[in-house]
Amino acid sequence: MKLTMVEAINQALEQEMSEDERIIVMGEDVGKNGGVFRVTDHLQARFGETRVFDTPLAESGIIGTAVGMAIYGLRPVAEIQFAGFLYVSMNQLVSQAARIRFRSAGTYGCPLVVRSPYGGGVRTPEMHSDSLEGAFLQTPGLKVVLPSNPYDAKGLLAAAIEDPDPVIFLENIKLYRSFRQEVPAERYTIPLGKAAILEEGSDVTVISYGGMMPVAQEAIKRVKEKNGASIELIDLRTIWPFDEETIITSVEKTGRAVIVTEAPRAGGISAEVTAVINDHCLYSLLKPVARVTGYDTPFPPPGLEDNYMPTPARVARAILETLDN
Amino acid sequence: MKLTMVEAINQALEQEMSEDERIIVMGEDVGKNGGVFRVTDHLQARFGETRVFDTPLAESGIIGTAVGMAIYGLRPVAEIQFAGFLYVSMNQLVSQAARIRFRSAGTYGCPLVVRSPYGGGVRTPEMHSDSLEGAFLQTPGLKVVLPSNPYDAKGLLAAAIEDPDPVIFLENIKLYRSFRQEVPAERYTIPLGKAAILEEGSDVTVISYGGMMPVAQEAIKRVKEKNGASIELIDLRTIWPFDEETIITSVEKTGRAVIVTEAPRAGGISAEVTAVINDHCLYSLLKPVARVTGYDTPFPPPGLEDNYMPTPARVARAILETLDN
Amino acid sequence: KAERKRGVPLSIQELVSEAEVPYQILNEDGQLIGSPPDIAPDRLMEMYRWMYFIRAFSNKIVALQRQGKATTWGALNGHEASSVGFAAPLLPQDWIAGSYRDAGSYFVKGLPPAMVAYYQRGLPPHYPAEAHCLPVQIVIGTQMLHATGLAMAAKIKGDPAVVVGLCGDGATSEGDVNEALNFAGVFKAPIVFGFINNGWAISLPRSRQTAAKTLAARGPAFGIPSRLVDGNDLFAVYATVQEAVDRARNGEGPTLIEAITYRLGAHTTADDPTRYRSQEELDEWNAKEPIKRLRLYLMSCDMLTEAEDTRIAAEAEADALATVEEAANTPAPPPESIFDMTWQNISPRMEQQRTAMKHELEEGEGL
Amino acid sequence: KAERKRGVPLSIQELVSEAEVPYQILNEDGQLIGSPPDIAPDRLMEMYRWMYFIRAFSNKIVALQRQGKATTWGALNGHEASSVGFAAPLLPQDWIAGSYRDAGSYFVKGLPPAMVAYYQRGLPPHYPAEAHCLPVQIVIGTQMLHATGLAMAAKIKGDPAVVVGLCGDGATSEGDVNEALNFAGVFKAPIVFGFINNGWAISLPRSRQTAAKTLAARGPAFGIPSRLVDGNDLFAVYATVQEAVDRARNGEGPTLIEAITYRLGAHTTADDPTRYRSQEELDEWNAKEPIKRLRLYLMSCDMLTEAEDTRIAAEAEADALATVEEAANTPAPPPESIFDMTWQNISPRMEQQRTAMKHELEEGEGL
Ligand SMILES: Cc1ncc(C[n+]2csc(CCOP(=O)(O)OP(=O)(O)O)c2C)c(N)n1
Ligand SMILES: Cc1ncc(C[n+]2csc(CCOP(=O)(O)OP(=O)(O)O)c2C)c(N)n1
Ligand SMILES: [Mg+2]
Ligand SMILES: [Mg+2]
Repeated sequence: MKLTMVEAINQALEQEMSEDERIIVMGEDVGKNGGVFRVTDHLQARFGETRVFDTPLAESGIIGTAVGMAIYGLRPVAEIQFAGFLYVSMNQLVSQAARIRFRSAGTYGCPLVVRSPYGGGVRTPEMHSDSLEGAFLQTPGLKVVLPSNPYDAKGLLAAAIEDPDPVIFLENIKLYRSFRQEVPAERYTIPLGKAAILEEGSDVTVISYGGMMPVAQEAIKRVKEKNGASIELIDLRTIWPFDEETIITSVEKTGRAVIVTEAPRAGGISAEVTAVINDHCLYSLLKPVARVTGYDTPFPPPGLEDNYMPTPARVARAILETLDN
Repeated sequence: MKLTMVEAINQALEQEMSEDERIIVMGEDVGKNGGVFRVTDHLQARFGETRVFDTPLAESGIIGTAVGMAIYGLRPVAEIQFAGFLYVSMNQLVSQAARIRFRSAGTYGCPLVVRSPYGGGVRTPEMHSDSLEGAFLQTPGLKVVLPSNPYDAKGLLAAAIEDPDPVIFLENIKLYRSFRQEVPAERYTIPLGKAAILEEGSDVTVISYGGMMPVAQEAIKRVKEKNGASIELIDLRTIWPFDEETIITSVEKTGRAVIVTEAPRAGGISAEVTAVINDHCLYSLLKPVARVTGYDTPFPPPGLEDNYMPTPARVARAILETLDN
Repeated sequence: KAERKRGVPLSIQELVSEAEVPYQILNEDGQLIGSPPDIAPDRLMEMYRWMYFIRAFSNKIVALQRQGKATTWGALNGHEASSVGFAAPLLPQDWIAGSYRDAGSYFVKGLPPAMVAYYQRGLPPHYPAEAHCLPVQIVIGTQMLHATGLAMAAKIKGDPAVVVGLCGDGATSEGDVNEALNFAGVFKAPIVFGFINNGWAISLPRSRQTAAKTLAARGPAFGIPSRLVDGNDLFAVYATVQEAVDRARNGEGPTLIEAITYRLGAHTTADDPTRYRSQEELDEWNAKEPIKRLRLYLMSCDMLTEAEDTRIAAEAEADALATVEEAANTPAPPPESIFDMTWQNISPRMEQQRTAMKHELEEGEGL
Repeated sequence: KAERKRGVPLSIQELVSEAEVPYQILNEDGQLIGSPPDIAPDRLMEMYRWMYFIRAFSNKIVALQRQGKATTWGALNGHEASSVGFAAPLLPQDWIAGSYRDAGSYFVKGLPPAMVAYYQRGLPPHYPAEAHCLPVQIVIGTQMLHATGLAMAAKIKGDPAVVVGLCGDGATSEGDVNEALNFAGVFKAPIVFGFINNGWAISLPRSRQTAAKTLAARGPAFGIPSRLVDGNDLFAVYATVQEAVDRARNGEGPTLIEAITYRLGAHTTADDPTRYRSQEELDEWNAKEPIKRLRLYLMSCDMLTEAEDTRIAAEAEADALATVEEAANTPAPPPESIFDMTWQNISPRMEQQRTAMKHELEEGEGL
């Protein structure tokens, strides 16, 4: 059936919950209201208020109690209403969830999934559009997943819930309903930490994830129309730990790479992917790795966001420049 | 006079406070107790309880109220007792302090300095040894300073307090009292965002900051003894915004670079510096930029930390490998 | 038993020890059941006009949002008495830090309403510094610590300024709000905390936000005197806030005031409240709404006629329209202004990025 | 007026409304002033031995730290009655989540003390899962949310388990602790919150931590019944915790207990309390310390002789020594175990890093 990303995630939650009694869904407005984006719609009606419940308005409280529940043996799927508020619970995420296994030398795990919508381009107020994923590269112990389409979203969420360690699952707001895709009715998983090669090519590698995938695809289309270049497109899907092997293999082949992310430039995924290419593929590199990113400023007010976020034209120009000899 | 870093910082605070009435010092145990490392020793006796005061035990409260005070027109210097607890106040740092100017379109600034001890090698418990600075590359609006010696600490802290925007000032615990250095009695500033070239050289550039500087220096000594290489050593001093120009000029000259940090590897300063070298010096690079860093795990318990943190031998081996043709 | 309390401010002991009845001066029917605060007739009429304006303004923004001309908006309907009552007792040197739902308080304090309309266009508003209104921030509850810091700073500097910190019932669950109460108590900061309890935090009713009977009960937990008031009663809110502001200005420290009101609209233009609350509840609160009862009171004491009221309503409409038009005609800043808004002295790298952004703008969206 | 309350548990109304007197059964001189909880004599002697052991163990770690053989340690002296009293009423299925200062409670609950000694060597302890003690975490107050989550989970699963969450007076200022109280209230979680008020948070006295008279006053703010007890009185702590545990197990929800005790030692081995507190205060509290008064009581009712007491003290010493020796003889894990402690399934990159670390270990510190 063709599903939007919201529907695919909802289906994943429903299927996982019906297979595993330990899974509970919690967060602000996830119950009767079904989440502000309706991602948890109908779940409370189906699974009851014990397994799907609204919490008080406190993000540290949500993650902190979810950590306790995960240690106890449940599999909490906690929603933070917008990713911009993850920082309110930063200590619970980074210094707690990410370290339960470490601190207990393996006695306890923390099988927790934190779902949160993120990303710009939909004219939301402050803190509703930010891409925080890059900060979580410097916070060992957390996995970070950003699906770019309904099919992946369903399979990656199932894998995230199954994972014995904490996973931050970031859902791009713009992608929630922007298109439908064929999604199998039955349950399936997509392994965390594995990228997808969406288009094969030999001239340049474009690496992106989440909400920037359609932008990268449109850019590639334009470049191809212009010069017929052969472009490889990698969707990271998991940004920590990311799939170094796929990147390295591709860049060793193409010798050129362009990374696209709407997150700020400094020290995020664009930096680490560039560094990994440096670590492993330097001698194959024909041009500097291009980084098409947000700027080193806070995410702008909605009226100014269009010029902050990478656009197809900006990405296309970077690809062209990278192809240039 | 020869001062330890603790003494130099204490002197900077005292001098700045006596010159500018707007400066206040606040935090846990900073008053009578003079801070757990005695960095604020005697300040309360000298300036009174109105300007130097203990707060309740709440890091978000400390930074959040300091933001209000900074908006009002004071110049708060807030201490977070150990950098590992910065995450408790992450929202106030990243989503508030860093955005006051932005949110008010320039009506208000947030001239706030957050001081905090950090770093491993002194057998502290969990959360007391962590290097978090790299995460603040993905959080636009904050400056991040890490002095590596008493002289720099004094001048950089004065500049940080003078700065119209929020600065996180991280003090390496191991360096607090490990050596003394001649520090001028009078007030001076060292500009934020400028690196120092500590040793000039032409074969390889070693880039580090904070607590890793002595490790880098010892490593360089060993390599020089071994093969007489000419090694340039850069102390970043400010890691955001860092001094790209100095790095680029140096690496264009040497064609080789080694970055040393005790922070986890992924996505931190080691990644961004590597990416900047990629952006600007790719065609000068003779070898991949080497990254000698902490590993992608939480900081270990004290009994296991020695093998986590870069050692002189590990850094020296990386330099040798980078020099190798 | 509850009845006997009406018209008498409750002490905190009573608050905590038994079921609560909010302090009320003007009841739902516009009748005085206590003694009204000392407000000059002109000033009272001005406050009444503000209440009308706040509603008209909010309705206007909702309409604009429906036309795609404004970003998500949380309607102010129902909050008019609380909004005016928390701001009207303040002096120019005083400050307010509130949430999106407190725009009405900001207007009364002196923020040009066009600033809010401009913000709703998705643009960065230049709050005039002298209004002493903290630009609204979105992380629920967090401004309460800023408010406390402002008050601590005023005290440190010896200024006779008082701060009003406002947040909703949902916000009281955030750690920051509790830390703010605690800091204010410890430092005896000159602050008035207003918990604007409108019954809902999006879809969560007050009863599920905390097991405590009242939010005012948070006061004694942090050593702060607290009061419970009917937030739809301008007189009760004004009188209580005035008293708390006086206390703060006299160096007697913080006060917590819970104002019980109701969110008559959707949470925001993105919300559908029929999913989670009943029409009966809404009807009940519509009957208790704040403008009506003040109108009845003003008419009953001959301060207002039907005709005047109609005129005031029309003027509010016209003002609201003029306000959004002013905002619509205020030019947007160039996209590259985001760099200068980040730091006073931007880095060389940001200079380069600004140049690059301008270059991108020139290149445009074609390839 | 205060006197009349001694020996009678206070209701929350009384707590909030007037100056507080903690509930006491066994006074400073070892005399019963209320009726003692129903504890079998053998069990009581066991608890007494635990108190001795806790003190001996803590003193031993302090000594080791001075010899450079242990990392920073926060002494337990003075906390013995609270530590035992909060843990003794628990059943095996129950949980405790506490701070570094609650090691004594963990021992009583079933954590082998050698685990703590091993941790003090700077090594990662393998807490046996069946002890149901959360590994101590260092971010003050944060474990209270984990405790609440454990309790919520027990309730969700329908298990008859109760959780005790412990933190200090300083911790109560953290947002997390207040959020924990609020969640527990809303979800009626089977939890007992213990605020172990030892008068100080490093150098900050309780009076500067919050303006509230008691920490117990936090209870009604979040709809949670609360109690104030003398934390140096094993009977008062035990009886109150037992009652709260029973309530929780019966589905009646959370209870908050503030236990007033005193930190007789330095904050940690890195602290010098003479900088901020007086000898007089210390003397006063030494006179009220918990072991002495239980000893006097046990002797007064012929459950203990001087000779037995001397033997118990010597046994505690010997046990403490054996414990630290056991820990000293437990091998350290290899450095590369940090990778496997991070994730159950480590990434290829971490595999490479593990190999690289082993390589570094082989290469050694020479060049
Ligand atoms: C930290 C944080 N969490 C969640 C949200 C999303 N959110 C926006 S408003 C709101 C409810 C606020 O309720 P309340 O405090 O009662 O204020 P009201 O909207 O009723 O005026 C929520 C959950 C947010 N903005 N910030
Ligand atoms: C979040 C956080 N802030 C600061 C510290 C440093 N610190 C360790 S113990 C302590 C005082 C704790 O006081 P209290 O809660 O009363 O416990 P006690 O030590 O008295 O048992 C502080 C400030 C910390 N560990 N975590
Ligand atoms: Mg509300
Ligand atoms: Mg204490």
